[in-house]
Amino acid sequence: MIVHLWQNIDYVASVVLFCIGLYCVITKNNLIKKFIGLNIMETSVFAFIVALGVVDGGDAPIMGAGARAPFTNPIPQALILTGIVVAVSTTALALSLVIRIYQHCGTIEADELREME
Amino acid sequence: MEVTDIRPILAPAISFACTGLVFLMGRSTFWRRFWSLGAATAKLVVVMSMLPGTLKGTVYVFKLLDFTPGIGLGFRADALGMFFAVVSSTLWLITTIYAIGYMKPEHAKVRFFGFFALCVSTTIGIAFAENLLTLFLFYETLTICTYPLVIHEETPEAMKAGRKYLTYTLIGGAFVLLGSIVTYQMAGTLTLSKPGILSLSSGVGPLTWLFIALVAGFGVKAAIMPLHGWLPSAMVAPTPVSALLHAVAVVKAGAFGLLRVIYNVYGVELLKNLPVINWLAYLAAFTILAGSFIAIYQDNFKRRLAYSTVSQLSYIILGAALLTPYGATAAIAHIANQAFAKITMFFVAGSIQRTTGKTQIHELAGIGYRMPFTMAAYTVAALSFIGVPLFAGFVTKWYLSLGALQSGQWWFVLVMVASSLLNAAYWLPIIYLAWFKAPPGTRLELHEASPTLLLPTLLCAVYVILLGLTTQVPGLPFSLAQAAVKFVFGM
Amino acid sequence: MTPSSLLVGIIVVPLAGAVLTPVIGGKAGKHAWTWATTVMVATSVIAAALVNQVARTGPFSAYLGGWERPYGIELRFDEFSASVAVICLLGLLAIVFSQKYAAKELPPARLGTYYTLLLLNLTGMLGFVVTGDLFNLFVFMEILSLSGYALVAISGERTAEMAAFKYLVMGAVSSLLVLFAIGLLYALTGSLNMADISDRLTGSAEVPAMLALALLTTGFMVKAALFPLHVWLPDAHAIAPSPVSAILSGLVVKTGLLGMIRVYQIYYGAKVLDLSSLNTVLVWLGAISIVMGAFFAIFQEDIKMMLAYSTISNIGYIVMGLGLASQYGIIGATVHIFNHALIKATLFLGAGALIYQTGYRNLSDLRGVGRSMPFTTAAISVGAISIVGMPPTAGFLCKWYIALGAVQAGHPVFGVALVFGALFIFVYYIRMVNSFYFQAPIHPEILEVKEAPLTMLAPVLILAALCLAMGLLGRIPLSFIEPAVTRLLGTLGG
Amino acid sequence: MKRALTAAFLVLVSLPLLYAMSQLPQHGSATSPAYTHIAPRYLERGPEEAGAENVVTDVILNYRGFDTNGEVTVIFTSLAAVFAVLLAGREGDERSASEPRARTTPEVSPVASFVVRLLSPFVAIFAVYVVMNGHISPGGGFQGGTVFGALLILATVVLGKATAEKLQPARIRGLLQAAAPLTFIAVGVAGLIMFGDYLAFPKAAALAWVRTLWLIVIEIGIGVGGASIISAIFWQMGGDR
Repeated sequence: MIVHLWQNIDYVASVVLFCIGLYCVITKNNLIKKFIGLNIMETSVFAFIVALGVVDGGDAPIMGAGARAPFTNPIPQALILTGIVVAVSTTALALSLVIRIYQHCGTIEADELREME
Repeated sequence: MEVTDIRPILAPAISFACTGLVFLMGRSTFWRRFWSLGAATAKLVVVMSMLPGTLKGTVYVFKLLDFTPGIGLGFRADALGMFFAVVSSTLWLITTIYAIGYMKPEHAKVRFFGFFALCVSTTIGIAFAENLLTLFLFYETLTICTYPLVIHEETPEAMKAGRKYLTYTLIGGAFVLLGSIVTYQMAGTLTLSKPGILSLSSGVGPLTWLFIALVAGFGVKAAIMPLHGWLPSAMVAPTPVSALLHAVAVVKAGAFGLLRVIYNVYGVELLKNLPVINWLAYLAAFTILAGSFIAIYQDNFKRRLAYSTVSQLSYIILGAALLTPYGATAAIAHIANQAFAKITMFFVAGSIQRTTGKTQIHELAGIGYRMPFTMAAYTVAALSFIGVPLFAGFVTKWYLSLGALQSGQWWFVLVMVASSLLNAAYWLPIIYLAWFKAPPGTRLELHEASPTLLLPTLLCAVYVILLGLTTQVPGLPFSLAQAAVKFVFGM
Repeated sequence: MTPSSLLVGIIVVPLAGAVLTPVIGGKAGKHAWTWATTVMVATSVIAAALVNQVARTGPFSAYLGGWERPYGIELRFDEFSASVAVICLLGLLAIVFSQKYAAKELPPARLGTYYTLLLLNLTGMLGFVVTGDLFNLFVFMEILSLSGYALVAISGERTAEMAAFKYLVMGAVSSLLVLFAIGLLYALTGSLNMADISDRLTGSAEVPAMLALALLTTGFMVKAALFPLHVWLPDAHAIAPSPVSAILSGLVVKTGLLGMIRVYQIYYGAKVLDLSSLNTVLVWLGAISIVMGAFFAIFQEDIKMMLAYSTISNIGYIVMGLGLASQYGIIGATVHIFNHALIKATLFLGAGALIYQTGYRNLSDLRGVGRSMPFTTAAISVGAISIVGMPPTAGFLCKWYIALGAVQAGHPVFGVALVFGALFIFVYYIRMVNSFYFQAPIHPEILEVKEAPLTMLAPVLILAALCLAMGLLGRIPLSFIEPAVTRLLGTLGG
Repeated sequence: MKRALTAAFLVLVSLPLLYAMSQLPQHGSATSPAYTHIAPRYLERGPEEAGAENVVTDVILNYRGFDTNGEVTVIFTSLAAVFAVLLAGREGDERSASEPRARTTPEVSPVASFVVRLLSPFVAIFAVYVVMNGHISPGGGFQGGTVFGALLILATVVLGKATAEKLQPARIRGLLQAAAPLTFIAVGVAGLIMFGDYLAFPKAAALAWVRTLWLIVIEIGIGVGGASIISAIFWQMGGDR
């Protein structure tokens, strides 16, 4: 199993990142930090999926003069392009909410907000 | 012979339409009364028009629609259902007249008459239900639409009684639902058109548990002890409600449901193999006696009536649990016998309350001189309950005793005798108080209840006598009960 | 119109409507309501045509860009996708309802955006239920989630924004779980088309497949607010504007369950794993959800908060039905997805009408409102009776079917839990009915309140009528969904 | 305490995750299902049948164009969502939310102002280049749009919102923001009408230039929409102050 893990070390890295991100989401008190944690998680999933497309020795899948096989798998890259946009959009909304919460409450610490309720 | 006919659904539909009309136009007193009385009459006519056919053995069926693939909303007027339907629609008409008089000073009359009609609609639905699911549908609807009637006063006490009522009956309903589910899984059908749809192949254990669940479900409304707790508290409702719903519709719906379970879901032959049926008989016998004992100690008139109802309902259940033709005859006939006698009593209690404001029994001394006709009706009903020959109650006791002997369980005859004595112990003192114990020094003037209260009371008392004398009244032949028994026992 | 172009239309028409709303709606969203209503009417017509088509011919597909499976994106319309009809109906009614409601309750500047987001949300759901591609499913899930978060916050209240943030964080985490699982399934099969994944998953490594299943289930169950992943739901659904609550509670949480059905379709077909342990977990969680949702609801005074908790209970029903994995159970669960949407929309829109007219939202403050708003309260009562599962309403048949499913699956004890859980739910609905009709008003002026305006009353009454009709005519949805469930379980081999 | 529990929980969760990772097809292997199932067809035939030498562009705009259609909708949704949260709320909020605060914009140094004016045309040209070349090189609508959005943001910060807004006339701003989904819908419906499938491109070999043209049209739509939305979100968040 260790051998397999070592071979798939890219995937392992994304699992570790995922857990770090989730840790931040759960434990951080500051709403922005929470959201940074979420962004770390997003990044880890994107890294995982992009890593799926890697082929040893592969080149960017752009055909044209001088291109030569093997090419990396274009599908994960396309998916993650979409994924990144989704993540950015979520972030925009989250930050807007944080702005509003700060305007209303004067704080973005989760525990202080909870006390206000 | 089965005939497709619209009348089995027309009967509940008339009451249902009446509900709508009352809610729409009920703010006008005239239209409220017009629709209530009109619908009651129309429905009685519809039900009666099926009677000749039913006596000849015709079964009217009407399948409205399918709820689910396989189980439909079906109506089926067989002898047993007709018996129940005739009793309730006759009494609806009478009670409507009474209620118009009784409810004059009350609030929220639109709501009252609207839901009143809805309750009767669902009761007929129960009587004519073609399958267990349809029956359950109306059974639950009955629970819901009696709730506004129970809490009509909107006092904290009424709300509390309403909560208690809902708690008991809804839990009962849940048991019925569970029972129906298991029945459907075992039998693959829920139809009530056959004498028994389950078979022994499902195993004695599951069948026993299923039976317990169904009995618990229907037993709540039928007020078998220890499931009777809601009935006395629900007596806070206005008297016509207590009368119709708690002496006729609701409690009889439970008893009727039990009859359907025993005769149409399980079937007599199957139940003979299940020891649990004997326990049901013992429980019924216990309830007969215990209910009467408790009744003796009640001073509130309506509460005493309530416990008497608890006791009387178990006659029906005992009769059915004996699994003999005579027992069954008693059980079915008692639906009518108890209904007419008990409703007389409630009318009396209500009339006294409206006319004199008295609700406790010890206040009734000399009441017979003030309200002689009302108390005469009371006397008739009381004698019926005690089981004096020539009155309706005697018929039941006679057949029930025969049934007990037929099944070889003679000790139930002793229960009958004991019950008669107990009944005497709590009904006769009132007669004594009313007629023979004029409070000294006061002048008793004749102060009879208003005609709308008195007429229905007397009418019911006449019915009680007729049921006792000839075992039948116009439109409710004893042979109907016998036809149902013949079907059940395959005779 | 060919079936496939209809299938595209069900997504593209509301999408075009949504992106054009700011342009056509005018500066302050003056015409936005008219426009949004028009768009939803058109979409509903398409939905009706689609449902009619699937009833006649069975499932059909549209291949976008003309690329056949698995090279392009496939839109697949099966019986489960017939939920488009409910989505369109509820969307239309909620938008109609919003005309007066939003104008009063929302900041005027946000009015146009409100309709845009509603249409986007509906687009997202429509896409979610008709797509046959796993990644496309994710994209539509994000559209509906993102618009959902914003709709919760749109009233501009402080609490609304905090509820939206909570919703957003949990929603985003769950989306990531789903995306992670999509990645895993892609790694195992090399495909994103659900049918193709199902075919190719057979015989692949068990552990990653199991992990993907776990992640998908967890992700979708967060969206569906199954206990104990429900913490975001009550605030978000209670604080959102009522039409939004109706859509969120009626439809958006259901997308999690429909997503779960898609997962089942993949895994039942692939036969790569034994799903019985997952099913056991779901059944238990469902049972706990029923009880906990009902339990918390009892303590709520706020009418919308109470409705929000009852959603958790009902999600419990559905999850339990799915977890039972028997014919009746799954049929009941699926139909309850539709029926609960109708019921909950009745309740939330009705509650919205009460709040709009009276300004009160606590049960005790609303005492006596039954006399001044008889139609609205009657509709709410029908909804209440229905959600408790009293016959002859929509809620009953599902309860009947799921309980039957429990017996069929050999776990009658869950049937018992279900039936008695429903009683528990009754406890708090009877409080509501009592305060409407049978208790003396605390605020006497409530008796002077007028009945809700027609644009609010009509949707509520239509929905209440449907609650009754779906109870009496339950055969129609039940037999409609049956072939799909038979196919689903047929692939299970049992 | 909460931290320790969370950490322990996550370690516990990560174990099955890691185990599953070890069971996945080996990283970088050319025989994994991911590489052998669909990707080969894209790589082999993408340029001819989909219209772009950059196969990633083929995938996002043609093979899986509908995903991207959804994706631009997500961006549009995020704009609407930001509006929903930040547009003027109830009374009392107006001051903080939409109207500029009392303080004046800080003085911008002439150097910064000059540099931005000088660079702007180049940045703009670069953005257009990235958009137009998405089909043959890394880049495309999103990337180019983002560059252009960054330019708008830069202009806003340094030259003021009024200047930046000139590029997005208020009359058509709504259309510009919806440009990406609208372009997709237009191309998609055109495909539906002409070739029978939504988002279908001409299939004939001779029409390769049409395919490429359509790709560019979509890229431009995405670029315009992306830039408009990014700047609008920035303005709405109060970046113009």
